[in-house]
Amino acid sequence: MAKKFLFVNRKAPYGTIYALESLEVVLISAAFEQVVSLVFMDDGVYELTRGQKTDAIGMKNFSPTYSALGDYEIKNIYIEKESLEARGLTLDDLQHLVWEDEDDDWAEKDSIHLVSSKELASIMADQEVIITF
Amino acid sequence: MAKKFLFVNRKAPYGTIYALESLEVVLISAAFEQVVSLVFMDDGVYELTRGQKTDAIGMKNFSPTYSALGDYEIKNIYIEKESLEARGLTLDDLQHLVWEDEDDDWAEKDSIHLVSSKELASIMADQEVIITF
Amino acid sequence: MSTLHTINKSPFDRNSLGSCLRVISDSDAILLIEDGIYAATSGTIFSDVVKAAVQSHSVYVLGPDLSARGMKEDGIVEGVNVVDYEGFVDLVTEYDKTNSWL
Amino acid sequence: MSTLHTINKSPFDRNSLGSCLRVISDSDAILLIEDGIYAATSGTIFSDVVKAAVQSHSVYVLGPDLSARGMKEDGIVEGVNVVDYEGFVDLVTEYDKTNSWL
Amino acid sequence: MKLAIQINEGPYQHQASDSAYQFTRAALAKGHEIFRVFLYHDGVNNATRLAVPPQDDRNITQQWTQLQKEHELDLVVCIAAAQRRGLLDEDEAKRQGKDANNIAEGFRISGLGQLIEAGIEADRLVVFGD
Amino acid sequence: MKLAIQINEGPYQHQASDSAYQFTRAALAKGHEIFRVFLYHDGVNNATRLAVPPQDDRNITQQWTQLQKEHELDLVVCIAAAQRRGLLDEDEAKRQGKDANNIAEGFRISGLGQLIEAGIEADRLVVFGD
Repeated sequence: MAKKFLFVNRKAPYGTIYALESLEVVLISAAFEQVVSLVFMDDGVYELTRGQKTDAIGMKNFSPTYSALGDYEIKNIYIEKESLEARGLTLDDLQHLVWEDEDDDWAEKDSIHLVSSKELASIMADQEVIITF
Repeated sequence: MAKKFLFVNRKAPYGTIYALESLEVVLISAAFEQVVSLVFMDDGVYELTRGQKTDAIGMKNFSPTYSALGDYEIKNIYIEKESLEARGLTLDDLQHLVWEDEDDDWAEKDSIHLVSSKELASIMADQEVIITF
Repeated sequence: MSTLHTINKSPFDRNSLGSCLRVISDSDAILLIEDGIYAATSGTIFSDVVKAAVQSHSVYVLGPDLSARGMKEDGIVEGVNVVDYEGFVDLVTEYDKTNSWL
Repeated sequence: MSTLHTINKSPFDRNSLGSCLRVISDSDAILLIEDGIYAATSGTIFSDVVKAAVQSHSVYVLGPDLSARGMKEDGIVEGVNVVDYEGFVDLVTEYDKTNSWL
Repeated sequence: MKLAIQINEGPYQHQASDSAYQFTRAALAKGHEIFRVFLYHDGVNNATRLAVPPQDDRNITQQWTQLQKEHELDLVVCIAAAQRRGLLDEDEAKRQGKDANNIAEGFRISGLGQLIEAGIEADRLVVFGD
Repeated sequence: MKLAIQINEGPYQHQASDSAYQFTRAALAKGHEIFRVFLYHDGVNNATRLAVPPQDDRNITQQWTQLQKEHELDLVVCIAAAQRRGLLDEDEAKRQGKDANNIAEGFRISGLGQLIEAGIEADRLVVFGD
């Protein structure tokens, strides 16, 4: 019986390692055939910004890895609208994450769903295991 | 030539170790015959609350050590009024720290000075080395 | 599926309590632990937030963390319930899952 | 004695920028580094705080930390100056002391 | 009930490991089963046997080792997090060509999958961190 | 000018050590003297030689060791903080009856007084942390 896992990302990238090591957990979880969802809220929305260039801080740019989530069948990705707005961001500022639907001739479909706090509340209520980073 | 050192305490005790290890730095600094001052602001004011009892969390209660500061000739202790007020606290909720004035027949004198943010600004401006914990 | 939300940060230091309250569901509860216990104390600029939360949700605070920090049980916001580690364990089992707002 | 204040935390996550602004002196400057750089970006709920700070103080932001996080130099609050690590070093020597708001 | 615990921070710097320890003891005292304690992020540093805390303070690693012995706890250190931070057992040290190891008695090093498995197998997962 | 650096957090978990490293390199490149780099709190964990970060990532400890060699940096690990967290050199391991040590080349263990001395002797002290 598959369980519903939710990983909640609330931290900015690079300042701390939580965003990167959270992504490592998410990728591993794909191998367990569970129902996996991701939330990006609070400073977690900054993890998905486009055009990250880390050369000058000497750290590895791990943002390209998010685009692999689709290949791992991770396609329930929720972004909290209120967090985006507070930061003056829109979905256009973030990476465009997609997955390919095997049942629909491998059509590319959006993985990212913009949700309100209220919608997020019911998504979170529906989960069986939540790990917040 | 003695330098003016200021140690700024901004963190609550026990949740993290900064308060305790800050106190260790302060005590060592006394041996160097510098001009040492302490500030407690933000959650740092919680470090000085009376009646801390740590048995049930299995950690060492280090709050009694603050009363030794006077013996180390550390008597410039500033508490930010705005931080206290935001937390619903008054000086009566905090330990009463004193020092003995050798030049005044060992009279006990208050080490703690309640200051406004504005007064604190000029105290901080006057320092040569600031370490914030 | 009900959730026990744990908050371990001072509301003065971080906004995890605020974030939790934005997405909490009706059947959920909040447990304040570690530096999160300061949110439960009366007379602070955050007391009204907790007073409001108590109206719609069960709010608990971990007694051992209160005592460690010199906070008195009679100085907490009305309606907040004090539990010990055994009570913490009971809450974890009582609610369907736990969400730690780290 | 002038002070360079460094802020390394996102204003959304912690209040170190607010605390710094409460006790800053006229001759002091602020340098935003690490996750602190988000305070320098335009259009956020904190942009007005930084706009006001720029009126009375020199405010700098570390370019390498901006770029790492995908934030553009043309998307920051007017009056905030971008520096690299060399500029960071120059600021440290230019002001009489540094206060890191950790 | 079957409970799993995750610890994200190292000893002493944050209360996380202390809170997890008190919680685990209370859960065991109430007759619950602890399926696994998983150390992630800086939490792997709780597994070092080289710490020498002051005599009047608690020894966090020894507390866990003792509890492991009494209740056959499964204390798992995440290998990826541990490699980054320099927490090794004898096998890992050999494989990595390191001349020493520092893991304490009662802990074992394994993969991140052990955390997901804990989420699947346990009735509840409780996370302690910063 | 004479600069001193304090690092309060361990490697990888926080950017503190990376920022301090970039700052130190820039200061040296501009001809400043680094009086001392003092590792405090979890910052002592930057001095372990047992870490094996992923091959495509930076090795923070090796970066410091390399910089130490090139510029004869004084990299000091606080003894009290190190004992709590399990960072030992050979002498300390012997004295504490531990069977291994984990300090990397180029670091030395000493007392908190070294931080105060750095504050007195250096023209500026810059602190990196959480």
